[in-house]
Amino acid sequence: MSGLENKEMKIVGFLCNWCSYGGADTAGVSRFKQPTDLRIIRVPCSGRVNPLFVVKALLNGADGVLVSGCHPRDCHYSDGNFYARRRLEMLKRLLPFLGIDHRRFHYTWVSASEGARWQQVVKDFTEVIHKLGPLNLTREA
Amino acid sequence: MSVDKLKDAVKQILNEVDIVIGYTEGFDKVHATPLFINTQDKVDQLIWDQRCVHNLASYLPSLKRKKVGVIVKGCDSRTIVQYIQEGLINRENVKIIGLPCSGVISLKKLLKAVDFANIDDITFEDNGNVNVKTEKETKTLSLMDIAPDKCKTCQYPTPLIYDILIGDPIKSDKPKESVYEDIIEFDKKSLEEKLAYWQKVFDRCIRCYACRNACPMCVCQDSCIAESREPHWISQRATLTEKFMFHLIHTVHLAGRCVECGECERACPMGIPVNTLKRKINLEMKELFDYVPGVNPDDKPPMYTFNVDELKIKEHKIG
Amino acid sequence: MTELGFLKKENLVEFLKELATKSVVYVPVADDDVVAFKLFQENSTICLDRPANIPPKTVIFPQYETLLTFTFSKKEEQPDKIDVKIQEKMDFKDTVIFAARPCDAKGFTVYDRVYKDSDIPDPYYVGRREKTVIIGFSCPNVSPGCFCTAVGSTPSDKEGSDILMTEVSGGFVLEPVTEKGKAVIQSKFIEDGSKYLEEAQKKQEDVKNKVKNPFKKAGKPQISQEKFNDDSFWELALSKCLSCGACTFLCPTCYCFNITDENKIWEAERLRSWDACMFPHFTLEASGHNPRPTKFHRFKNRVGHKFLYYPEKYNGVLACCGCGRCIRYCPVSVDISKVVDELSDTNSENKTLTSNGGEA
Amino acid sequence: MRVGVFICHCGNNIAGTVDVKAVAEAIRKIPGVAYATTYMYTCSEPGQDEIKQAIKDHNLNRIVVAACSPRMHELTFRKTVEKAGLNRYYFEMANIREHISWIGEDKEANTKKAIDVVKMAVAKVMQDRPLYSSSFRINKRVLVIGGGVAGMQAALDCADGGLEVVLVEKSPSIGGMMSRLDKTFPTIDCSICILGPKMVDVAQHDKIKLYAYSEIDEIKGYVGNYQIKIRKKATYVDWTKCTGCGACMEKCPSRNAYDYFNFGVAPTKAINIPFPQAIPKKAKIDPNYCRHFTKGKCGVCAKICPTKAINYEMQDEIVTEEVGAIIVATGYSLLDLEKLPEYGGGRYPDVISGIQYERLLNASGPTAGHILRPSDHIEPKTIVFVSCAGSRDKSIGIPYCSNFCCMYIAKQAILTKDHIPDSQSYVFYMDIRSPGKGYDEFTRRAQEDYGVKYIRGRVSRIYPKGKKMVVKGVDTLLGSQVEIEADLVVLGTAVLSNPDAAHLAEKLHISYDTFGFYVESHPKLRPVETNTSGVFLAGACQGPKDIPASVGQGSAAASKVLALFSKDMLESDPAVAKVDINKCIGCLKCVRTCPFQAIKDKELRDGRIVADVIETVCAGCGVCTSTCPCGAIQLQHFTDNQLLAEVNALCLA
Repeated sequence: MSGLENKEMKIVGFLCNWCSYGGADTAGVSRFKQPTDLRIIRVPCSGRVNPLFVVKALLNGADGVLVSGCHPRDCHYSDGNFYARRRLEMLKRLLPFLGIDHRRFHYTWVSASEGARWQQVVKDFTEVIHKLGPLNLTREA
Repeated sequence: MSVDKLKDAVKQILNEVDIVIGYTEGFDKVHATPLFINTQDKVDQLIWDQRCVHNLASYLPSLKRKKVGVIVKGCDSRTIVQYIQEGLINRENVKIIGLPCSGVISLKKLLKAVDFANIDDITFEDNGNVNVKTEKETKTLSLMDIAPDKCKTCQYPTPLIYDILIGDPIKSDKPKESVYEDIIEFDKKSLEEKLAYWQKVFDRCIRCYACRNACPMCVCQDSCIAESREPHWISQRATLTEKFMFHLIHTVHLAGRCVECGECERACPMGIPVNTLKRKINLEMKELFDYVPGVNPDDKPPMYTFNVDELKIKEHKIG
Repeated sequence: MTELGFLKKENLVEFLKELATKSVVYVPVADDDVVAFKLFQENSTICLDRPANIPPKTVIFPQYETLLTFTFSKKEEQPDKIDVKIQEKMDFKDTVIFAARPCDAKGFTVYDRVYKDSDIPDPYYVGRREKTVIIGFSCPNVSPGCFCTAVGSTPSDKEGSDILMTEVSGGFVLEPVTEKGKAVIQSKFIEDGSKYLEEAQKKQEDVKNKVKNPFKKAGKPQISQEKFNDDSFWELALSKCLSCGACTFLCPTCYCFNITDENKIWEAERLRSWDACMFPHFTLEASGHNPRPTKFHRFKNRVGHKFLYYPEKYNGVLACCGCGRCIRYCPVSVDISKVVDELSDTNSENKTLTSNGGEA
Repeated sequence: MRVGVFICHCGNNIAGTVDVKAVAEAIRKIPGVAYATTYMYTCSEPGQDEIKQAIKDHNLNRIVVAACSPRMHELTFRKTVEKAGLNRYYFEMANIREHISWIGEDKEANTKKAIDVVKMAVAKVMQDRPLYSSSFRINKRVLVIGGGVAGMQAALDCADGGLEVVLVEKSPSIGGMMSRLDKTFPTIDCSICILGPKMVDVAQHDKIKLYAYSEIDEIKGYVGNYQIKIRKKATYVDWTKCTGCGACMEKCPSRNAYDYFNFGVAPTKAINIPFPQAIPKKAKIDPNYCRHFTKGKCGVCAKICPTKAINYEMQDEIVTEEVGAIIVATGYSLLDLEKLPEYGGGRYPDVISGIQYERLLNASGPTAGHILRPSDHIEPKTIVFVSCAGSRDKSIGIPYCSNFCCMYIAKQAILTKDHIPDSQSYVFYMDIRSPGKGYDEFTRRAQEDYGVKYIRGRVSRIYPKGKKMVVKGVDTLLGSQVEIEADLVVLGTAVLSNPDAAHLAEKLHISYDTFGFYVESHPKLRPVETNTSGVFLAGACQGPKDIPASVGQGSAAASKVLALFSKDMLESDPAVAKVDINKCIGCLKCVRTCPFQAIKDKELRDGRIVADVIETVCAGCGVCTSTCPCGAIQLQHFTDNQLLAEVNALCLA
């Protein structure tokens, strides 16, 4: 399986249980084909995603991080994604200052019914990360 | 302003509070050090000049249950405003003595200016000249050349909040746009240059947590996640990865809360520009939410609130 | 051992390059005005005119080290049985610390009593210590906060160094202190240095006289038990303390550590990392109880350890070499020498200090 | 730690594109995994038995199932491990079907991904802690939002089951869309004749409390204990006094008020009772038309009212009701004619919508059941029906089928022939969708017995020509252009969600799709549940549906509530936030950000202030956990360490 080591990028996705995880399920049910690099971590709400999870992943070997929640106003917990939006935007703007390409981190909103949209997000994001190549922030193995 | 007026004020306040925090002479001629005054006889140890660099407001949360008087410069007063925003102090338990300030010294810059020679004496003139005597020479420097960066772009020379103001208010003559000029300039570098810079400076970190403990907004102190295993965000390895992680924890926790007093980098024994990342976020907070930390006690820190419609946050395209 | 050597200034880099062929060489390097001991490279900006921000203790007592690694493996047919292979990480290389200040070199002797010459030596410390040659560098000047002479040392103290190096016009006089040190100066770059002896001694004396003694009374400070155990003293003296670890981490004589295990799926490691008695976690117990709950208790321990407990255990020797870093780099200028002076017993006579910081 | 891992083939669904054996082998090597196997259908009864047996045989204490989405079967397997004696939170699911086997074509890559994902689940399960529910009392009252046929059915079934029901209807009368219909397909029975008695039942049921002309202002609480603020909108008529005699309506001088009930087919009075069978049968003033409000003088109704019920000073009133469950039955709305400019919608009076035509057909409608075209009140002879007017049209953002238009158009064409025997109806259609019982026969009858001409094709344009409307279209079966000069055109306008559906969804914390229809918990297996426990759906608010389906869902939702309320106590979800009081520094940022006000400050004995979670109010979003700087408040089952374990398993290992 070593042939894949270089072909695949390490992409971590944090998906809220109610919308985006469901959207990824919908994409699966609809057999919408996607690249295989992404690994999904299920969280209750995008508001649960501390920006530090993104930092942690990027520092420890992820090449890209994707966060997806319910569309604004549609949060299962009513306000969670509003907090997420502010905090993730803050991080998105900080990354280039640290010397990390902002494209390596994307946050978006995908509802449980948007299987096709999810497919597109995964395709596009994976493509971008492949273009950017591997990330090694701290010169450590 | 004569220090006598300050002493008189402190003497008076001492009748109402348990402690007054001010400055006194440090271990040598260039260092001042915080002074905790609990009796009238200590008042005479008070000093006030350009060596009074410390942000004394930082002590307030740990003294929350006491009545405390505190001496603040303009920059320090933002700390108190931010504490009020976040409900971290009881305003009625604090007596604030405000001192308008036209700049303090940066020890690091001063030492560099005299080639790290031992300084035997230092005096300050009203015109902004600083006379330094070392074993090799006597030198006159301009205060602004050896002042911390924050003083060079200071927007708040007069405290924003106080119970007693000693001395005449000073208006800032520094252009507003100058505050983040360095940040904007740094950001123009290539990603590779920026990353290499942070790798270099963070690699020096010894994780002594001086930056954290000196930071007025790092109120977690004993509960900091940099040292806990539950949650276990970070190991005790002193690798660049973990040092990076620690500084980003500090940065993210300070997002939209940093009052830019610069205590973190002043405290750092390894010369790491710890405040820069937080100031970058502040620049973004201003742009996104028109928010400046520590200015208006009624503001809400932007990371703990939201607007249903965020006018400035546009949905990002991938790539 | 008086075969004095002399190294011409212009040969310094060549000498170090030669050393670096045989050993790992650490030199004080200035970067953004911060001086720290780093691996020698030809283009290193070696800084000798002021003490490093952080002492070279990092070389022998690193900020963190992996003591052991655990590797897990399983047999196919017995998935519920895990085999653990434990491997110690003890491959230490020949090392040279170049231009350690005498106080920094002396600091290692404080460690030695605990980690090397005790009943249970610490193999990691001993391993590194024995493979390390310390080239001390007699201080060319004094720095703010220095008080080595007050704790029984001098800016040209040889204790702890294998060679003592003193700057004179045109180069450095190298005085071997140990056999290890002697071996190091067997180099084509080292000439006979006896003619520079006088100049070197004069320089050492000059600098020594500039060191300030912060103590009111001469001799070894005797701490009054009564004052030491008075809580109100600490509360007043230490109100300003931020409880950070700058003083301990920069201290050449602080040697406390923490041990943590870090797990990954297939392997784990046991780490040793610096710890500081200034941190609340240092004494936090599993129950949640903390016997040193406040910064006052913690600073009291720091002073106590250096000026009472360590001397009690090691023949009166102080665990402070007077380098002044804790004073110089304290964000709020807490001054340990002032604290000790205030604690000292005004009624009893001070004992004379010996050169190793012990009592006569 | 003895983790057992079960990798499901899901027949060929997973095993087809993931080498499940290879996954099991790789996972078996992980320290702490004591057992790893594959199974054909892990969710089947024998599959679950296999897990239980393995727990016993191999002394397993944590379980990972790699199969479909946890949204599908997490609960199933939690129950399985619980039956085997483990805490139900010692379980994790790795989604290797929806997220892997169904979306990736490369078996090698899929297998590698599956190994990673299972590894992450194993890492998480090792961090899992046992959690225990506590129980709390249920308030056995139910709120039904919407008094259409679905909501009425739900309310009646709940009330008959012994529950107290609060029924809130935003318009002045219950009855909904069905009360506007003339006849119903495929039986052609009178709509109000079958609905009327149900409306009366609702009104007279002693367990049902009806709030008509009222809306939901605020919803607080959680399953079992909701507090609802209901806004009783001002009617300017004291309904405790109004007898519904209608005298005011007769004498009201303002004759041009918009008739919401009749969809504007004809004007009504500023004070009116919407229709004769209205329940409650009470008058209401429309202040947009009432002269007292628009001109500042009139007062005719106040003078004429025999019970002195008129009150021009009336204000909205807020009342609070406490309930334990909510049924949402808010129905649908219809596409505005104006949104169809190519059909002349809104511009030509003789292009009307199906629901307007329904009112023309209705004996109690504005034309007393005579079909008179709006422009000149002449009986039309040629009538064109256009189905899919807006529906199935991506270009205007309505890609879906509106479900029942095909059927009501057939019904209206039949009724047209009954009303005007010498008339000729044409129906333009895309496909005839008539899958219900007796439905297809019904559309055939329209064509065969009533001579309705069905033309398969879309209408491109409708424009006036003299007194006629020219309908230009194409007959795709014949492949020719068609042009019909019609007297009246009826558009089967698209069914939309309610304009304020999203607004209500936000109050309910339920999700809705792109079109504003509420999203059910599972499209097949949980059609009336939402993802918010305690909130159920009925009728067209979930998507366009006809009367039998709406009634069916009303009853289904009621049965769900009755099942929920069959216990006295509910178990709380233990996956809520928890505070470590030794770590908490009392900054109370969590209190500030909690969307549910579920965190309060608490003073400890030593005077320290810490945060305190009200477990039953906490919904488990975790905003507090990502807010807390010192990690003192942790959302159970999604703690920092649990999520970090997943990140580390992927990134570090």
